[in-house]
Amino acid sequence: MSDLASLQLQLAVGAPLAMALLLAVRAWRHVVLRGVPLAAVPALLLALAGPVGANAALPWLAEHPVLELDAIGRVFLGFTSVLWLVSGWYARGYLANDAHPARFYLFFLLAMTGNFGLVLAADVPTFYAGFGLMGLASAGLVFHRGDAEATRAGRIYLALAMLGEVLILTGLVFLVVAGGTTQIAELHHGVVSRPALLLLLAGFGIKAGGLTLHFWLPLAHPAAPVPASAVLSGAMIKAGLLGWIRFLPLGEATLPGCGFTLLSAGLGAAFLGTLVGVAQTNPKTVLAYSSISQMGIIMTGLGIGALRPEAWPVMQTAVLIYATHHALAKGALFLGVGPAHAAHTRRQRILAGVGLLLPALALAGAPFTSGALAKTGLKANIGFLPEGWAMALAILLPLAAAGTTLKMARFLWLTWPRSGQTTVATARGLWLPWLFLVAATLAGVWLLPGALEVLPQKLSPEKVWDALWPLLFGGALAALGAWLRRWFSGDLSRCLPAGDMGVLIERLLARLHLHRPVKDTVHHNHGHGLSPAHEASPWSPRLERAGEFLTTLEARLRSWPVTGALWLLLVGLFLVLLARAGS
Amino acid sequence: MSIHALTLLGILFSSFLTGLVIFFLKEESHRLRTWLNMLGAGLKLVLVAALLWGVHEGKDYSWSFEFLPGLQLALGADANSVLFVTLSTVLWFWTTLYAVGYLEDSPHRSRFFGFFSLCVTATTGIALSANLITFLIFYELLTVSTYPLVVHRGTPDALRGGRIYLTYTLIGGTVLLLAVAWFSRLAGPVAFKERGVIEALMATHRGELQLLFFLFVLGIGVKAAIVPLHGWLPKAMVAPAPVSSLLHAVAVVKAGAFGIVRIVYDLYGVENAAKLGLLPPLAVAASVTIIYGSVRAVFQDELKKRLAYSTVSQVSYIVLGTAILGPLATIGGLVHLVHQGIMKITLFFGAGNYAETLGIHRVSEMNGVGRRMPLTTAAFTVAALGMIGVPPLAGYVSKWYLKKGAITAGDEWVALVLAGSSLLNAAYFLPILYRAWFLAPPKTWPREHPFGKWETHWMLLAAPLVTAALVVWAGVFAESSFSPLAWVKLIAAREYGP
Amino acid sequence: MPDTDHRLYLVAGAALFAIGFYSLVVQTHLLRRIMALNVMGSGVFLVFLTLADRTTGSVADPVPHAMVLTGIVVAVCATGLALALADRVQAATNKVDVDDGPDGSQDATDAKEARRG
Amino acid sequence: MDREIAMMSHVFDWILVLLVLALAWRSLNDCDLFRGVIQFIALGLLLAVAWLRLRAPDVALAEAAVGSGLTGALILSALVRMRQRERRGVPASASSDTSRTLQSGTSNRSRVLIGALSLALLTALGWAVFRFSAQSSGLAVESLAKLPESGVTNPVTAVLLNFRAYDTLLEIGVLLLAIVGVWALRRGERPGDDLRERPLLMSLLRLLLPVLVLAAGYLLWIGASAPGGAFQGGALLAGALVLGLLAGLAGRFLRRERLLRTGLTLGVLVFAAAGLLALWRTGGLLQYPAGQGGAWILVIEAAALISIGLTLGLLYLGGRPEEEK
Amino acid sequence: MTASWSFALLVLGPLMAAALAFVFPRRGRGVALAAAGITAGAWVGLVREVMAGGVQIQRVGGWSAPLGIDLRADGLAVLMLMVTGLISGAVTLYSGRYFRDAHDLESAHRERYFWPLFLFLWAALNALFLSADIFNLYVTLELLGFAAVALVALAGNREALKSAMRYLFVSLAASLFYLLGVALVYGQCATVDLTLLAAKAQPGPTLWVALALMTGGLLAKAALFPLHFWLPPAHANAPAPVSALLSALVVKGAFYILLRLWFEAFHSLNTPAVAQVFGGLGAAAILWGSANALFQPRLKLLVAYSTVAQLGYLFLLFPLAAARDGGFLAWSGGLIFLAAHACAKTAMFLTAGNILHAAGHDRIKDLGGITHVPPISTFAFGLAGLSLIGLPPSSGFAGKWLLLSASLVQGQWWWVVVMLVGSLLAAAYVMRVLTRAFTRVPDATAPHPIPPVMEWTALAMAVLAVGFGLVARWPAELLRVGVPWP
Repeated sequence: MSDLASLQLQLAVGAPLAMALLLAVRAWRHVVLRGVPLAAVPALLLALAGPVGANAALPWLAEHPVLELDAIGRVFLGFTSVLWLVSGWYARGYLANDAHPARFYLFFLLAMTGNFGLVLAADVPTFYAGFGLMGLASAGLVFHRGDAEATRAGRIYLALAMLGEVLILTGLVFLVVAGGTTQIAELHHGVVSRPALLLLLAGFGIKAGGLTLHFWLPLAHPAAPVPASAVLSGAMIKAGLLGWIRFLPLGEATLPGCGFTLLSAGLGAAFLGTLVGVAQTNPKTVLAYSSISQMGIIMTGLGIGALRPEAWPVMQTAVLIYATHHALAKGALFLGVGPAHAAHTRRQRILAGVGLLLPALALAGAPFTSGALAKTGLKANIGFLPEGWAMALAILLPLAAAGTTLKMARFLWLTWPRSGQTTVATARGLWLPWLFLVAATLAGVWLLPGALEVLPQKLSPEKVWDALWPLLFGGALAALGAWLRRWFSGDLSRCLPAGDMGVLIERLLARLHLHRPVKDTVHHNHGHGLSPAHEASPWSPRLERAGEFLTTLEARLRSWPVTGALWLLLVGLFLVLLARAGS
Repeated sequence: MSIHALTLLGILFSSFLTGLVIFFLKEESHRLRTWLNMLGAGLKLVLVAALLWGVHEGKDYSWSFEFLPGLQLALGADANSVLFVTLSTVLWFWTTLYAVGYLEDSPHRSRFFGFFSLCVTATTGIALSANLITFLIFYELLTVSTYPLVVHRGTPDALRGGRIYLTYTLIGGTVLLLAVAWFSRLAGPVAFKERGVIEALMATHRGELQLLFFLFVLGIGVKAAIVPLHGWLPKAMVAPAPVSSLLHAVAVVKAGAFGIVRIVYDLYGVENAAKLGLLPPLAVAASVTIIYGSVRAVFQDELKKRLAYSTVSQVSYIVLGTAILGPLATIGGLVHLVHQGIMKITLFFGAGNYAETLGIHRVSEMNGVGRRMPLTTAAFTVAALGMIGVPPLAGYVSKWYLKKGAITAGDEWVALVLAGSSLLNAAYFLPILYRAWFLAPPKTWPREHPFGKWETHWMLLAAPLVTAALVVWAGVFAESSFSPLAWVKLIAAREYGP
Repeated sequence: MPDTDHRLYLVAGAALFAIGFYSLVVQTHLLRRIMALNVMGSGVFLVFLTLADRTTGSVADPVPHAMVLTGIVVAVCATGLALALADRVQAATNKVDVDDGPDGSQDATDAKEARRG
Repeated sequence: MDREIAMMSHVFDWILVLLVLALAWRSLNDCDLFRGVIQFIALGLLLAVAWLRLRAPDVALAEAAVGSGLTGALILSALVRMRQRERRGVPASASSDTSRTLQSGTSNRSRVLIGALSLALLTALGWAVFRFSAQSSGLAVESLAKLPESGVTNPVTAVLLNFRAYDTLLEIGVLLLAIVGVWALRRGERPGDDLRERPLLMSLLRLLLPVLVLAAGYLLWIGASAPGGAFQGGALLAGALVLGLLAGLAGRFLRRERLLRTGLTLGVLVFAAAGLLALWRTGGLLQYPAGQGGAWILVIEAAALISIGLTLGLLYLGGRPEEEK
Repeated sequence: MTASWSFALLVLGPLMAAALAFVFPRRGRGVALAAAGITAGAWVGLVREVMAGGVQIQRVGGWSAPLGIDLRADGLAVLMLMVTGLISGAVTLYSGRYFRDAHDLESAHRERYFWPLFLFLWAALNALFLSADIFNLYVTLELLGFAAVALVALAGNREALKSAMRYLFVSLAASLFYLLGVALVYGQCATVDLTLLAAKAQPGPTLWVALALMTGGLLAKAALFPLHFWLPPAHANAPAPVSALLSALVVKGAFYILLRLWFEAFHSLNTPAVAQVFGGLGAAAILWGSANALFQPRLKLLVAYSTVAQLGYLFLLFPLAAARDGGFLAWSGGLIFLAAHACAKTAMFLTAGNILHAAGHDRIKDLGGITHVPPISTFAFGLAGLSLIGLPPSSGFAGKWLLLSASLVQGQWWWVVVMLVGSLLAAAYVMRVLTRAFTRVPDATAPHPIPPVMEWTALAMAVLAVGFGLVARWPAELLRVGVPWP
């Protein structure tokens, strides 16, 4: 079992890497371009059929096993591989007439390798290697369009990604030192020191779009091409989540400080997302903000797990379900933007509309959808919280759901396929992968192991009402907003720009003129030609004067009277010394 | 004169003799000169390989010659020196190849390659020196042999750079001379020994030893470009690319770092140094350098100046490694000695290629250079990512061990410093990569040299690619039995005992 | 010879030496300086021969005599060489001293002008 | 009786010393250089008297002939040459006329300083000199004891050519070096007005020159036993040569350059050869074989005489005899 | 037996050669080469004797010390003879070609008179280093002085003649000071032999005055700081080989006599205070010489002032060598430094000669791009500079290292500071010239070709200046023979 399984593991990570390297060889390039989606297939097969507990060790790399598939890994691998497969497939069509497809696919495949690597990592170095690779490669994706907005977004994304990586590495080192081993499984025996906890929280918080560290997300995701933003929002954002799950000692120790930070940050992110998201005009930015709020909700789940270690096993399944649901739904929505813009015929428009509506509803947590399932999972465990928090959460979570519904309405309003759209892009290759993803969103969540037990409670009437009233309330708010829209035509997004805090930071840096806007001026250097050897006097003026003084003094020494006098003085000096010593 | 002594002398004289012969070659005899260069480098490589294998088998290599009553010129090959000599020999081979290609039609090449070989002789001398006085002798020889290289072009600013370089290094040399004289007065003629030679003196001469350590660090710090003393490094960037790569990756700066390693491990012994309370200030100095170097690098528009400041900070990683008690940090420091060498030399080869082929010297001119010279830029990218510490490249390995060592030794702030500096590394390397790959190239390059089939002269291309491969090999195969990391673990084991 | 006379001659020798040195330093004319050197020499020889004359026997100590003879010959050689050189100096510089101005300022101007030139 | 003689000699000494010091001061600080030179020559003669007074006849002879005679002649001829060049060269503007004012060029302030310091030097010397013991035989006893072995009876010649022969060898070397130096520096010109037109003087010279040569030979011979010797003989020979030059008789002789150079180097070569020969014979440098001291000394002295005479004579010429080819 | 032949040939060889060179002017070079051969042979014989049998004494004329003159050869004398031989040999080779170059009558005359004067100088030096009699030292000093003055005047230009005149006056006055001192010493101790004086000399006003006078005279001849004014113009304006001889050897002669007086004859009078004064004057010389060297417009003036500076190092020997522990360390260090300086200075002056020969001038400012001119000479100048600065592999370093350790052992740390500052200043003025080698002047005038023998002799001396450091152990052993104090 072991060598077949380890082969599968190696293939899952190796396939995209091998294809990325093949891209460099000009002869193989066109073959790879066509086969990009296949790169994710081994990972998907592994996720679906792979034996749990299989591990692969690369002897020349390190003695102990490097890759391993465990329960959590399987779930993450599942939705991640689906997303990468669909995006790859979608990208083939989307980038048909792009200027630099090879460069995009190179970064796409490298990011995929990194993602799978970190999910399957068994030891800290491999995890960090995957994390780093994914971070940098995804930056390439953000930069891909190359216009000013993409460059700005890319730079911020890169800066934050690097900061995150560095914090994580330092935190991991603390863990490894405390734990005495680099195997993730055995890491938690030692107690996690305060600085390590802080570092890991902040590091993964950046990736997962934690409250104050999220401002790169609304800039980066929209700037990237659609398939890239789908993967960014869907799969890569979850890496932060996976990091927390793997490295924070959830379920082993009560972490009051960490728990409360997660709870408050999560709730803050949820409401901030709604507030700013609604004001946006670009649909992808709206989706980005919705990701922030969704991740906020997941963070609350983690917070509960940190506060009540005994609640963690249950919470874990709820979090996993929620993560899968959000990944697939968000992916579907992002991919839907393309076909929605390009829908010509009425039939296409209806299909696009339905395609968008279903994931939106799921996301909003409409009953009988994966969203509802995920939300009930979360709500069911609120009981574990100390009473004050339980009460607050009971109210705030539905409100958050309402906020999400509001954002979904806004998104649908912006992307609803209107008649008479004349877009040049023929979304020929986009429909199929998108629809496949929509179907996966609807069906996928139910396949998860723990999901089915939750189903029976779902059907009771009060549960249905619980899921429904936030939806209605959100819809009412949306209608109110649309109505107000007619009087108040100002563009809200100017006063609430995308990337809110990021803009503030940029202005601050500009004032300190640390952050030089990208200058493209080309200075013509004077080359290393023969600049005339103008002989500036080698000495600075002060030294020159000292030279003058010395020469005159020397000349005076040269005169006979002075020399004669000095001579006799010298003889006298020696005489005196001899006499004094002798007597 | 056993075979072992002959190997040592062979290593030293293979470059020295070729250097002398080249000095007197006429300018036009290109072929002979190139042949001689390559022969010298090749011979040295073979001998070093033999040495490496010998030391691995535990054979003892030593040679000594008493040139003054009570003063010995002694060469020896312990684990530390083999590490440095292997690094410098391998990189020298490729730098020579590169230099031959780079200086294709410039004047004074006999003089250049003469001093070039002298410089490497001095470096190998430093590596192989077994006692303090020999170290000092080769240390000064290095200063003298690198000066003509720095001012090779003869332009006024080259001369100014040279003058500044000399002022720093000569003053440093004088301070070192004072320290060596004083130390040998205290401890008699001093041979480098595994755990230092000052146990006896610890009790009586505490104050004096501390002052001496300060003098040593001051003297050697000039070459190791520790912050207050680093002024010459960016100024020495006026030298031609092979020289700056030699200076930065292999010879001068490494000699400085190796000097500090020698002082801390083989003269004082790291436990004694800790007992004397010498390591924290050294660690602080190194950290200040790391941060300062990186911050300055971010704002340099000239590519070579940026690389120079990055060297200032990278070398202090090694010093930081030595300044933290514990085998892990030592491993981190020493392995970075090798990794920084191969990474930095690749960067400089790249910079040299850009300057030579496209005539660009500034980062702002590097738009779309990846498209015009994909292979060089690929090598440059690998090295840059390595410097940032992206796994699985070489830089990551050394930073990993440094951080682990720092944390085990209990000074967390060092880990934060390393984190901060990796960030800053990214801050000044990633924009370059971004420009190279993502921005469109300008219509015409400032001074383009078409080199036929390949993107640039084949020699100029081969060198960076090989060193880039080395970077990847040192990183990926770090854990394997035959890699710089493995050798460094051997050193750490010997230093810290069973 | 009562010793008072020796002291007289010894002091005279010392005086000659002092006068000679004084003139050598103060006088600038080449010939005066050459004569001053001869006078200093005579002073030394006077001291030498007076010390030789302190023998109790009938004959004075011959060793100093030989030394003084050698000294005289060396002195005359010195004078010959000095005069020839002085003549060449006057021919080359049209001046009869090598002092270049009252306090050797001449050389300072030379040096400065050389540096500027 | 001897008390009066002592008192008389005491007065004589005082007079002599005062005269010497006065002449010395005047010769060097006299405003007129010509008068200074004359006083310098007088000083030389008085010193010769002093050497006699101090029982040093050999030195007195040398001093009279070489110290004052030849040196005086040299300086006088140099003075004449300088005055001629001054008149020919820049008229009266820049260069200070040697004859006119005592323009010593050094400011008074420094003159006083140097004067004070010289006085201090004098007192120091006085202090040292006063400490000398009245009676001290120095090396007189040893030298007189070893005189018989030296091969000559005149102690000074014994010291010069046997006991401290090495000094004398080097000294003759100095002589040769001086003449080589002078020849390297200048081309000698014949003395100006040719005395040939003056019959009276020429007849005197024709009589005087052979006598001088004869006297030089006599002095050489007598040196072994009485005051005299190579240096004194040489000085006379030089005098003869100078007179010859003045009379223009030596023209032919000066043109035979190779002979002239051999004559000049004869002293050094013979002395050195004798030294090496002695070394070969007896194993000690300049150690004459037992008993033959006198003969060796005579040979060496003869060669030295010729060289010294020629050298001192040609020094008066002040340069190379004539333009080499 | 062979020792006495060595003594004889070492002195009489060059002396007779000088006479012959004067008699046969056109064959001067041949005679000089023969003399060099004879001297070298004699020296080898002497060294073997000295190493085997310790101090060799030769009673000239068979008379024992007080009456006769003794020639003595101990470690110090043999080392000085070696240095003289090496430098004179190099100058012989160099001058063979140096004077032949110009074809006008003037240089032919110069060449004819160079050889006798040079051989006289060599004979004087050999006699000086061998003599153990202070009056004989006077005669050798005079011989040395006259030869040096005549050689300086040989250059014939205005500056050379003026500096030669000034040099002659100082030299004669100094010799008379020395002679008066000898007279007083003879009056007091009735002997002029160094070894006997060591026994007889007791402190007293006469000997104090005598020693003060002799030291005053010798300091003027050795051109130590306050009395150095005559040296730079003389050494700078003389022909190149002559300046080399003057800087490397002539000034060292006076220093050698001072060592003999203060460490042998009158060591009982030597006190720490006096030694510190010597050291102080040396330090002043180092700083003053180097500072002035930095601002000299002409290369030869720069090298001459560097001599004034480096002499200062030698005088540091007095305070350091007198002490008991570390005394021999300083003694050997100082003398190895003397030898190193001699070789380095010769190389520098010969190179300056080459550059003057090639570029037609030696104004440092306009020496740009001299690489087109004599690459070998520039390299030689660089190597010599290395030894002058005292950078490690060179012999200058070996000397300085011993002096440094001695001053550290004895705790006189202020000499360390002086030495280090001196080295830095030396580096400054050497680099001032060397940077010219690297400036690239577009319109460098075509250089006048230099005869190879002149370049290779300069390079040989430079290599010796550096290489000598590696074999410095042997002279250190040699100096142990007959070291003045136990």
